[in-house]
Amino acid sequence: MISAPDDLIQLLTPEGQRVSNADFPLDITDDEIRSLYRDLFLVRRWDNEATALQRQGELALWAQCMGQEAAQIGAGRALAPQDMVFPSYREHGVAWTRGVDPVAILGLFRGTTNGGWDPRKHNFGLYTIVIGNQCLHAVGWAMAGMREGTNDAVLTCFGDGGSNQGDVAEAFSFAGIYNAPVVFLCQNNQYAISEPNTRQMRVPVFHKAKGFGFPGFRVDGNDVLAMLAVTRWALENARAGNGPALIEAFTYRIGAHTTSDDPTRYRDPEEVEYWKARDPLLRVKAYLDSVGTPQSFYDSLDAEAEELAQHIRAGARALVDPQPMDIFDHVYAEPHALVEEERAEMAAYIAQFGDLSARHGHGGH
Amino acid sequence: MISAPDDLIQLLTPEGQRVSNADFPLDITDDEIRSLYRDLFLVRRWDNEATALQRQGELALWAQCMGQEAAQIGAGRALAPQDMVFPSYREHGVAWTRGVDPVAILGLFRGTTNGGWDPRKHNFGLYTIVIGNQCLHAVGWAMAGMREGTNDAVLTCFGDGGSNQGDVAEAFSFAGIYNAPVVFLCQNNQYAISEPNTRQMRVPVFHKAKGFGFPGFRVDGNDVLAMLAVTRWALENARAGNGPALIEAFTYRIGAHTTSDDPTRYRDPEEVEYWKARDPLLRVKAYLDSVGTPQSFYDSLDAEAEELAQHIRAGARALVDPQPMDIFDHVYAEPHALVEEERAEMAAYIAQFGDLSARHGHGGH
Amino acid sequence: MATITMAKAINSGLRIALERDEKVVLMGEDIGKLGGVFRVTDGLQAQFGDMRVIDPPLAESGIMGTAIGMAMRGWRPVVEIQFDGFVYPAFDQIVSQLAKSHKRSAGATRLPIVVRIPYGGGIGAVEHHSESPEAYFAHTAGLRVMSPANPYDAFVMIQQAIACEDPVIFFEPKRRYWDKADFDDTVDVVADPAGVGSPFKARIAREGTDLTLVAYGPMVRTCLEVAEAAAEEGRSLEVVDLRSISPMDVDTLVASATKTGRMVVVHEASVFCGVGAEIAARVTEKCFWTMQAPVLRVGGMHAPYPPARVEHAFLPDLDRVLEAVDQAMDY
Amino acid sequence: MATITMAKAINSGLRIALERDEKVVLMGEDIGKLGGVFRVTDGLQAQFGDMRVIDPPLAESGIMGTAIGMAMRGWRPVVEIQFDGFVYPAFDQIVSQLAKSHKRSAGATRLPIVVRIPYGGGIGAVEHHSESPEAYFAHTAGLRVMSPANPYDAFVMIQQAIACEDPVIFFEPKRRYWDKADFDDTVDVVADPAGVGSPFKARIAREGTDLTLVAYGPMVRTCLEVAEAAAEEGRSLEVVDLRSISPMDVDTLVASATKTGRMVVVHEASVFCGVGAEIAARVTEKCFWTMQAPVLRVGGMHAPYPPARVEHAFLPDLDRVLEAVDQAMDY
Ligand SMILES: Cc1ncc(C[n+]2csc(CCOP(=O)(O)OP(=O)(O)O)c2C)c(N)n1
Ligand SMILES: Cc1ncc(C[n+]2csc(CCOP(=O)(O)OP(=O)(O)O)c2C)c(N)n1
Ligand SMILES: [Mg+2]
Ligand SMILES: [Mg+2]
Repeated sequence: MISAPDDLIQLLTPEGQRVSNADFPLDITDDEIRSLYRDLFLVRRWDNEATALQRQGELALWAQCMGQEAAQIGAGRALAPQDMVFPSYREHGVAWTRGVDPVAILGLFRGTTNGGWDPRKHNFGLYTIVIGNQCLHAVGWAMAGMREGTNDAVLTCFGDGGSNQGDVAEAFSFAGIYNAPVVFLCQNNQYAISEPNTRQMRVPVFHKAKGFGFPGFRVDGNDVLAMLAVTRWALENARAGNGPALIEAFTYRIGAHTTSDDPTRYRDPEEVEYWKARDPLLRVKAYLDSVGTPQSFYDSLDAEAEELAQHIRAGARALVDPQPMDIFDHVYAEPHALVEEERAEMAAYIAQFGDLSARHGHGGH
Repeated sequence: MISAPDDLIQLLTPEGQRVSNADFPLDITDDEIRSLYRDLFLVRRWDNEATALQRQGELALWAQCMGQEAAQIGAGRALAPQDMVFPSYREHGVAWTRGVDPVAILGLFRGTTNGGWDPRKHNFGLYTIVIGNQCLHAVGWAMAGMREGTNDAVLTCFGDGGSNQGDVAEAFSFAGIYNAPVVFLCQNNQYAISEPNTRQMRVPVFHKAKGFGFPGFRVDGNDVLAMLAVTRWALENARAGNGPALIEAFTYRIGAHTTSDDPTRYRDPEEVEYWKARDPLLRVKAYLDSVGTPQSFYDSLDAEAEELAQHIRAGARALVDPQPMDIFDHVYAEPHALVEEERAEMAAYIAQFGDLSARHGHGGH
Repeated sequence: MATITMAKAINSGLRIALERDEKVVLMGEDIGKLGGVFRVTDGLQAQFGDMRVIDPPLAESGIMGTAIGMAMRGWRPVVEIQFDGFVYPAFDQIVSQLAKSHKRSAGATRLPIVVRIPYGGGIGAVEHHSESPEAYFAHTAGLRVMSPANPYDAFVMIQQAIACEDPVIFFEPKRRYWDKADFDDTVDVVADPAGVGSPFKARIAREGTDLTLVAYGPMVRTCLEVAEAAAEEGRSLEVVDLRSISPMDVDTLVASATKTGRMVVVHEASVFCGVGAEIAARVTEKCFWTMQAPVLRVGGMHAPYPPARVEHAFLPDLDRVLEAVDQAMDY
Repeated sequence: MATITMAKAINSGLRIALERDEKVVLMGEDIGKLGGVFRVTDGLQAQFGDMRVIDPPLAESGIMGTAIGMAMRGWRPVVEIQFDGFVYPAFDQIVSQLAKSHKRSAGATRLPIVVRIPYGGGIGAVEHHSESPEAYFAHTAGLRVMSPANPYDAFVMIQQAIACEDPVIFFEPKRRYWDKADFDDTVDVVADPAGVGSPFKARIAREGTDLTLVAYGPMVRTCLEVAEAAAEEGRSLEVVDLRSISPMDVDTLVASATKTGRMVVVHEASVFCGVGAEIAARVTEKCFWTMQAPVLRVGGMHAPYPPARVEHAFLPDLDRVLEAVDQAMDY
């Protein structure tokens, strides 16, 4: 839709003016806002860098998060260290706030791994490609925590399209019934690949929460302050034992669905322009400018971004290709006769030919 | 819970007094109420007869609907002939209103068939055992109707436990988005086998409708008049092109889940007594008595019930066992080489031994 | 006559089916304006409207379940599952309803639904986009399972699948979407079936005398290349393109095995409990005395499909198939 | 030492596992106060409370998905699927997450989940309550699949399955729940594994020299009865109880086939693309020169499981197995 809905929770207008909301007061310094801007800015750079790497053939695919950085950074920065995250596949901003190395995430898109990091090390689950699956894992994780008496909450992300999956509804059910400390974050970027909201929902997603007995909120997903405040409230509420909440972050996917996608086939360039003007970075910059942020801040951020870009470029190219014998590792945690047999066969096969394409000089098609 | 909730739509009190509801006016004669009572009474008799047949070993299983007759007859009688029904496995009352022969339904529970009737002949789908599957078929049926320009609605039934299945949520999604003429009837009989409502929902089922953008109602499911009025409204609303609705019929499963179940393991006899006192038949009888229904009405109903019982008993015993060769019929609509091969093998095998247990006098275990 | 890719061939077949029978509807994520992620439905929503070419909510069980409901009312939905790895949310509706409703209703309810699944690897995709789940469906009575190997067969078989009164799981070898062939893609092969055989018969893709290679879908081309390479070494390999997995054209397999006495089955799916096992078991049973070697199998490992950068080692290729051919010849 | 049914044996095994490891939780519809529809979990919620023995909302994908989440945090959920036909809503979580997470995480995430599925027919049940879907899971890399055939194995194997670091699909032959055996059902076989072998090794249930019958779960008893009947006719049949389907103890199968030269595989599941195909293909490959007859298969037809009143014709029984034995011996 070529206009933002007017029922969104907002703490920073597109023009960069702070507004207050009685339900979600946010006590935050300008330095902290600069730190949020830093995250937004660096993630944007990462995203652009990855897109470029894909164009250069270094990645097989890239799923841009451009336009959704505020939703992701706001939510991610609301997390406590002990909180766990179960992401979908576009949560680069959340990953950033959890300290996951962007290069690790690039491995997935380069095709060197289907994972890339240890979920427990960052309290950030692996990217989940099958839409909706991760929401149930979040609830299970929370159920385990309730049994251990831990004091943490879980954040799980899904999209507007994903809100239709049975798994997501079942996750709502379980979380509601068990009063599990789970915050469901739906980034409504208005598209499920080519399908607009009109094909995916009759009423906004946040209404679903009521049917499962917990609160739902509709937030300006391009407003990092609102996202921070509402997610923080929801996580604290969850940790306090008051159960789940659903946050619909209304935002926009400025880029393509992935680098394989051609959005010109299904959406209006005017619409894209409208939302580019509401870029989540712009309003924070406007605010920061209005409070007199020195140019040196931006300069050093530029330098930092440049460094990050180099790390990403070099890191992506340095990612090590998996080897044929790796196929047999970690299929099972304990030995499995068939895997061992096939492992031995492959080893013998490789030993025989020296490498996999010795006989005919190619592996065929 | 040992008390009925007080937010139920009601048109006839447990004491048999008619009350009015501005949203759901019901213009009905006493003769029509007697006709509803006749349905309730005969379905109860059928249910009891089937339970007895199971005890005698004539049925492998029976799923009683005792206590839920008002919900089912009220909803069923609201249907127009052209409306379609997609039931679960306990909808004997709805089946009755569609003219399905009780004996046909007994076939499923005797084990002579997995179906038993032609859905199109009665506009009543086959019983569906996999919880929730049928709700999507209902929406698809409605989608087809919308494309044909028909003027009918679809009723689909599920339980309180079933309300958690992903398929049910997806059916809500599709129906909402397509504005499909589907009425979702959740018979909340307070148990999913042994699991009470507290294990299946955080808030009453009817709230779910809001999250999908259509109206939801909570009706006294033991009040046949309220069920008739609300379902009629919802079906008419659907036929008028206003989309789906969800009706939660709050009722009680007086009997066991099935004849295999032992409810004494999980529920309080006092609770059962409370709900027996709120038996949906009692209040209609009280009303009919209060308006001076002659004894001859009850006498002829008794006679009719006796006749039905005989039809059921004789019919159940006369149900023909399927034969081994039947296994190969209707697996496919068109010839399938493997099925034909196996059919021929079985025929040869039977021909060889005369019957299936000739060689060792038994088929083993 | 035109030079046509497999993707375009299926597109043409779908268009003809939509034109022939107004009860045909297409359903699938992004098949509308986008034309599907592989553009197989390109232009069809523009031509037939969004009541015939439906891009439904993102929920595979929902898509399958509503397709079943439509079919119950006499419609012929053609469902696109975006990628192989996303068919599992619909598995329950497929196994418990799609496969069994005709039987359950004693023939009263027909579900002539086609489930199109772009499947298999070799395109450098991320996880869940390269799987070969055909064995699950082949084992499920009530379903038909087929997979075309070339553009012409894709064009013909998609039309036949839609016309078939039974549910068909139609596996499209996505790595072959851009293979090309020359033929007339405007023929309604159902209305005018002249010269078009049954989709449930296997095809001898290449004649040979020393050994039979059996494949379907993406591996047929690989096997033809193997046969070519083997010919250079003086070996005559026959290649059978199965086309239909259920029903399986055992007669053609048996005839070929009887002729050559040796057989190697090739598929991308994991070997263990894969379709190759059935072929091996059945052919061995029928040709026990004529086989000169056991039926060997080349396929994926017993491991999840690996990341793209190593998929070449998981997928059967010329060398691995030739190795098996050597082994079989050595008996 | 006590006389114990298989249902009670599993109950005892579960109790011991719950006692041994406080991270073990049971999850399943109606497993609490009711003790499950087969009473396999009888008394366990009373003993361990509803935080350890959970009767969750009616949603199999939800149960499986939350079990995975718990396992990711170090718990060991044992999930009960009420009946075979109701596992399909969970199929997506099983195939895409349960089976693949360990691999995807390069070993960082272990999912030591046991999925208990009462399976198979012969109890006169309505549709969806008598299926044998084991082939779907055996074909899925990342899962282990086992099925005990007698009370003692059920007692031992359920404990071993729970202790295993991998996901295990544990098929319980429901028609054998009331079979009895005498043994001590208080032994923690994981803490004290003396004399208890690996669950992944097959068992020679009866020695013989003329032909090998291979079975698992419910069909082992049937095969033992067949062997008994055959003995009366002067035939010596060996019976192999597979116990584990994935991994499959091919060595034991090969040793037996080498000894007898003849093999018949028996399972309730449809023959086409069933587990028997894998056994036939693999044994034939390894014993090509020693087999005196092709490996024959006896199983369900390629048809949906029929109504109870005719299930006896669908299920392999003495006569059908003996017929196959005759056939194999006639080669
Ligand atoms: C179960 C499943 N079905 C289909 C897909 C293919 N697919 C990948 S992303 C996508 C659209 C997702 O839209 P949305 O949930 O709005 O998330 P977004 O990509 O916009 O962040 C689809 C259909 C998938 N990954 N999983
Ligand atoms: C998918 C699925 N899971 C489990 C079952 C087994 N089962 C049959 S009835 C039932 C409880 C259903 O409860 P509810 O939905 O409240 O309906 P009710 O039986 O009370 O009418 C269960 C778990 C099933 N039939 N289908
Ligand atoms: Mg989206
Ligand atoms: Mg109920």
